[in-house]
Amino acid sequence: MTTTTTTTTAKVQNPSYSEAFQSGVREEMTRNPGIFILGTDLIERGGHFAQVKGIAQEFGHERVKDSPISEAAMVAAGVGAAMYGCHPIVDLNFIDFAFGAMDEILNQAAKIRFMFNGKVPLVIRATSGVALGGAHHCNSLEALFASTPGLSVAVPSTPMDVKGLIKTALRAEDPVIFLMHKKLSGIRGEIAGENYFVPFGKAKSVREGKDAAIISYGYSIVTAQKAAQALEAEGISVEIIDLRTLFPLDEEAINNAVKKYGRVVVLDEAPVFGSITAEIAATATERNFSSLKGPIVRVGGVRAPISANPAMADAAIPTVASIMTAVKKVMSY
Amino acid sequence: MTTTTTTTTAKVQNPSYSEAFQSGVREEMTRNPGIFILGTDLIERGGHFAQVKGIAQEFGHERVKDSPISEAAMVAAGVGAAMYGCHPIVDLNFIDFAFGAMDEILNQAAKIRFMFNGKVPLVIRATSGVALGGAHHCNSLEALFASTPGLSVAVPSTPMDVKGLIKTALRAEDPVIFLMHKKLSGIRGEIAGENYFVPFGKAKSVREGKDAAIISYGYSIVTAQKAAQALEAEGISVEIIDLRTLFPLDEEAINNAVKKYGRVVVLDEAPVFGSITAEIAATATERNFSSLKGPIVRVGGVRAPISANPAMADAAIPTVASIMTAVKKVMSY
Amino acid sequence: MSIPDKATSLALLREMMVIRDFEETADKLSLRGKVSGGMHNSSGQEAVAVGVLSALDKFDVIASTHRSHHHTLAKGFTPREIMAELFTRATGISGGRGASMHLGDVERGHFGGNGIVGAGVGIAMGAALGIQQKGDKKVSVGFVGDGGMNTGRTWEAINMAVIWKLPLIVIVDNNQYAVETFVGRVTGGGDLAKRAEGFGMKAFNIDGMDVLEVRKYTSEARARALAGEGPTFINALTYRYYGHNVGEKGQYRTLEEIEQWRTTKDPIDRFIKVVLDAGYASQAEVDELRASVRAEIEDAVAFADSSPEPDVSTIYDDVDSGMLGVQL
Amino acid sequence: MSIPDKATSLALLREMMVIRDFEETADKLSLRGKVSGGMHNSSGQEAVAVGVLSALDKFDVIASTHRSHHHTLAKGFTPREIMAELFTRATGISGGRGASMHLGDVERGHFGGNGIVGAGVGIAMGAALGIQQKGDKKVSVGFVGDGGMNTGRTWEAINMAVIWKLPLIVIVDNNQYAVETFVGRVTGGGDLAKRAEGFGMKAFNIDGMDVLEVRKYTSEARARALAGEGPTFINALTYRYYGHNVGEKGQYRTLEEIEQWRTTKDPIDRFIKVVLDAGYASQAEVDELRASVRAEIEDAVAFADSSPEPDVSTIYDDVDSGMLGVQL
Ligand SMILES: Cc1ncc(C[n+]2csc(CCOP(=O)(O)OP(=O)(O)O)c2C)c(N)n1
Ligand SMILES: Cc1ncc(C[n+]2csc(CCOP(=O)(O)OP(=O)(O)O)c2C)c(N)n1
Ligand SMILES: [Mg+2]
Ligand SMILES: [Mg+2]
Repeated sequence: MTTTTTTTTAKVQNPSYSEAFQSGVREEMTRNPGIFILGTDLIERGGHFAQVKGIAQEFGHERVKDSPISEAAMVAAGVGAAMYGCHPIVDLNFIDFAFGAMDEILNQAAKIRFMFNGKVPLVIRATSGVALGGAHHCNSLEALFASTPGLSVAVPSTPMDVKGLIKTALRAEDPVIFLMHKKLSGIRGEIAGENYFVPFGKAKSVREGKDAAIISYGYSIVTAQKAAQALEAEGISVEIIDLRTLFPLDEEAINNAVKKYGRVVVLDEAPVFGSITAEIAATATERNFSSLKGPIVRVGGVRAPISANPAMADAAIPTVASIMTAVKKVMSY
Repeated sequence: MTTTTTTTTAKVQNPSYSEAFQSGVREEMTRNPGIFILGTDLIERGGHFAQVKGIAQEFGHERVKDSPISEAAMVAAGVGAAMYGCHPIVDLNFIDFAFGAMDEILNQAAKIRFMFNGKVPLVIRATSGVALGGAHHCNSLEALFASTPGLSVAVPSTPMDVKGLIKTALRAEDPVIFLMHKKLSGIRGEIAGENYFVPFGKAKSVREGKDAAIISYGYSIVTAQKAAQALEAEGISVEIIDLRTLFPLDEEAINNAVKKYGRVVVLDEAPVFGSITAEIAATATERNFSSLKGPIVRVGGVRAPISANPAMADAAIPTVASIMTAVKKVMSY
Repeated sequence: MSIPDKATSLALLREMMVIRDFEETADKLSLRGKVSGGMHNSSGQEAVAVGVLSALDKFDVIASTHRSHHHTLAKGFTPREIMAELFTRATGISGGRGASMHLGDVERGHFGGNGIVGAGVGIAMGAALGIQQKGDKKVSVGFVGDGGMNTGRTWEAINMAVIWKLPLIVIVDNNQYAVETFVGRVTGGGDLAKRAEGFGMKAFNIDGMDVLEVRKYTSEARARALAGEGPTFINALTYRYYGHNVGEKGQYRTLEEIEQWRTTKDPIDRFIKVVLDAGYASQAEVDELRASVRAEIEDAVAFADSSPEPDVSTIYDDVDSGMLGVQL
Repeated sequence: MSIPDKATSLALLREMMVIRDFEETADKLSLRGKVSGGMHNSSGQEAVAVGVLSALDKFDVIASTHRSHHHTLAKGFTPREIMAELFTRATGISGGRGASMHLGDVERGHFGGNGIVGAGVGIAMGAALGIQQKGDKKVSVGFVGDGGMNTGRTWEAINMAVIWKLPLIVIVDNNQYAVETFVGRVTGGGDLAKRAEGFGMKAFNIDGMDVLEVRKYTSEARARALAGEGPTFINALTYRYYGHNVGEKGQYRTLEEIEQWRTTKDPIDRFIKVVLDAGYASQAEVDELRASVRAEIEDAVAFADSSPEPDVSTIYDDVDSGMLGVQL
């Protein structure tokens, strides 16, 4: 696990989460002519979240390609081009649209290295997470991708990590699912320069604590921070660990947290049944049973599709209150 | 949880796993004219596992439809017809082919009741499990389906349960993923008569024990039985619980096993990271921490695609030896 | 094109006006933050919705897209229940769970708007299979945008409908853009009817700005479907006046292009002329019609605004029936 | 059809003989349990594989289907490494991990057989995009069966290749059956070239039992692709002599139909006649050729049989590169 202290070579002024992505991609595209991007509405619009804004203008239309609405072909295009030696970024817009390309992702891209000794240097970028937009645009597929052998999954929660992780992804040879949370699109923060890379499988402690740990990622880190602040006021000091990637998982950081506190909450907005919190809690418990003061508590979403009604959508995922309850529960051991 | 004692009204002579499916489907098709079956190669061939052999001849080609290789359209056909008031059985042949219909299954079928107050009485049947056939035909998707709100998942391990579960599925209003393990295709056993139904969410104890419990389903039950026999010889007596459905899960049966033994192994052939064993172990631990003598131990598949080489395929999933090791581990607490 | 009787013609006109007024009103409300998650405005595409739906029976089934207000209004749902849904209120057609993109009511033959491009045609095809299985005398209509023409499963569904001779009508609500992408830039071959013919489907490219033409082709398709002659594909060329989603502008088309379509091809203006020419109404009567529409939409807004929010505790409800867990 | 020079013609003939002998030998071995998980026999379809691959350069890329022995042999892989793969031995083309369905070697331009119907065309299209991106002078060929013509993503890939003018050739290895399903029963429209033309792709229906015809159309397609004129679709009508999977028979076609194709259209018999007529070889020389092929296949069997099993402990290897975890 790395610490919160960030390397800050050649800082860019307070960029947004999307601009951090642009920045990392631009640097790597300059360096590696094999990188190109394909997706819907990328050239003019720069993507639905401005994640590639200006890149077509800078690198040309051959390296930023507007695609028809053909998710299977988009991913297949990326897979074939990656096998051929390029490093494509397939932008699926919303991760929900990956449903149309599941064979390409889970059955092809993930397995080619194992089966045919071929490399598949491919980034599949998409916006993820529960927000407004209703049931078809709020699927939580993190656990699915993370549990597929051959895939790695990045889930950055800050501009710094967005840039650091996309740059690492673009230097490796593997298919990476790169998930950027909708509700983080607007956030701003520091990013580092050209030589800052975040390795996969290294969590980051984003808040120090004395009593218990919350392990989470993505937008949930924001909610966790609020809960931790409120708990601080009540005298409970919680560390927050941002996993940053879901595969590989930083098992060392997880084990250390269990060992240090014996009181751990795992937090995710996916419906709790079968979410990545299950994997984290089960493995951490199996490895560190005797360090636990009581069971790891999981906080997650409800088992229901997400409604478009804002209050219903909010109620379907963890709240500051539900996180506080969970922490108090582990503190009660 | 129900006991092993089976209701045996009007027994059929030692039918196979596939014949049990036929039997249940025939009875329900006779009763309900809204049931029809669609899939590839069903009419002449009776499906790749003879699972619907003879049904087209008996009920006519309108009620058993041979489909083109169009998994998305096959499931969509089932979804739309179900919404209209039929009760289709979409036979996907191998569950791996569901990758081509993921939006239809996970984003549409699963959510329509919630979104539009419509019923989706739909069975999606497929053959599942790790066997020969290589990486593209051995995906373990149980956890994915079970963790999708709106779907239920049946994973019978005996002819009796195949028939009892398919009959229940064909009486309800919900989308059901009905998974029949390849390696069980050939097994034979008793089935019950017309009025025998297995409810979803009721596990079955298939072996009594005194010391520990193995919780599992599908073909793993066969391997677990062998391991239990070998352990018996070493003086360890293990109960085996067959979950029969993965959603709903029989939480009561799971909790009772934890409470009774404090020593539990959860077994599944899916790659262990993110498999349904994670959900079972995490929830059971959270609910029954103080009853546990030590951590629940999970036994699962390796994180790799499945090879076609038989020895490699076998080594990728739990063996009698690995199950015995896990049981001995929980016995060491 | 022969013109229907007076009552029918005025009903067609009024329905198009309802859609236009609804959309422009909702658009403004959306900009003011009243509509949860934005909305897809169908202004300009009224003739497709009204032409198709007026040729159907009320028991026929439709499945729609993310841009579905016009289809839903034309199917006979009230502005009240749709506006309330945009406001995600309990009185909305989907109980506030769906907002703009997810209008639907299975019981009333609306198999749903859809957040996923291309999904609606498959569901409509399935409904057509259900109709065939039950031997009912109905048709099912699947709407799809020009963008959805490049989604593979649309063609799977089309093929299936052909080989099984299903009572399906596929309507391409072809407004020529998918978000900011011009259809001609991403659509190999270009001639959509020819694509469908390649799959053996009877197929037509028609003027989607002419309500009577749309109505006529749909009627004929329906008759064929009822006669067991199988499915029809209708590519209705139309135009979207507003941005893809509310508030969006973009540089992907010129203001002149928009102006050109609005001023020379507007489906409502064109049909008003037909109605005036036929002597079915005076200009004053047309104005009156418009005023009555205005009042109806204002009423819908008031209704939506005063409707209760859904009960948040219901987020767990209706996920499944619970029947599977019952021992029979 | 003009006939190529003697050396080329004899090479074509020999390659077809290699495939036939390989398949019939492997089929028998499979029935004896030597081949893990069965195999898909391509006997009858030799002209498609040899016609296509002989028109390509060795650096061109292919992606294939579940029925891929013939494509792989024709691409220049040895009977030894393919037979060894069928036996799932360490010396097999995929190291024993793949068996019959998963022959592939990315380094050598074979982007894999595939367990999933329709997947290969997309991957080949992606390779064509890679070729275009790099500005290389190569083409990519995607094979697909008649069954894969009803898989939506095949058409997504075709559309994408058209709009981006990719150097792709789609070959429909059309043996008229998908397992037990006759193509005419599930394929709306029936004319596959017309389907592809609907997507704007240059398309041909050709005789897939005539190796020279296949070779000619492929050559021309390749030249067009290299000239930047975009993709071509070639539907090669052929026939599968054996069951879908090894040992399968079924009632879905008559013995007469099989006999009819074998006796009147067999690609090898037909081409032997061409070679004899051209005076390129005597009957004795043809027999000699066949004998040399026989020896080569027997050698492949012996090689496979004596090859080591893969090391079981390698099941964890090559899942990913490990590079993502490295701090750069
Ligand atoms: C499978 C899928 N891919 C992408 C999107 C994002 N998206 C929503 S609407 C849209 C454009 C659709 O264009 P078209 O089908 O022409 O319908 P229109 O918006 O013009 O009515 C896109 C790309 C989506 N909803 N679903
Ligand atoms: C997506 C998918 N659906 C179904 C199957 C099962 N399956 C394997 S081969 C086959 C028939 C394929 O027919 P075709 O494309 O004509 O190829 P052929 O076997 O004739 O070479 C089917 C249905 C599969 N492998 N993948
Ligand atoms: Mg459009
Ligand atoms: Mg075929």
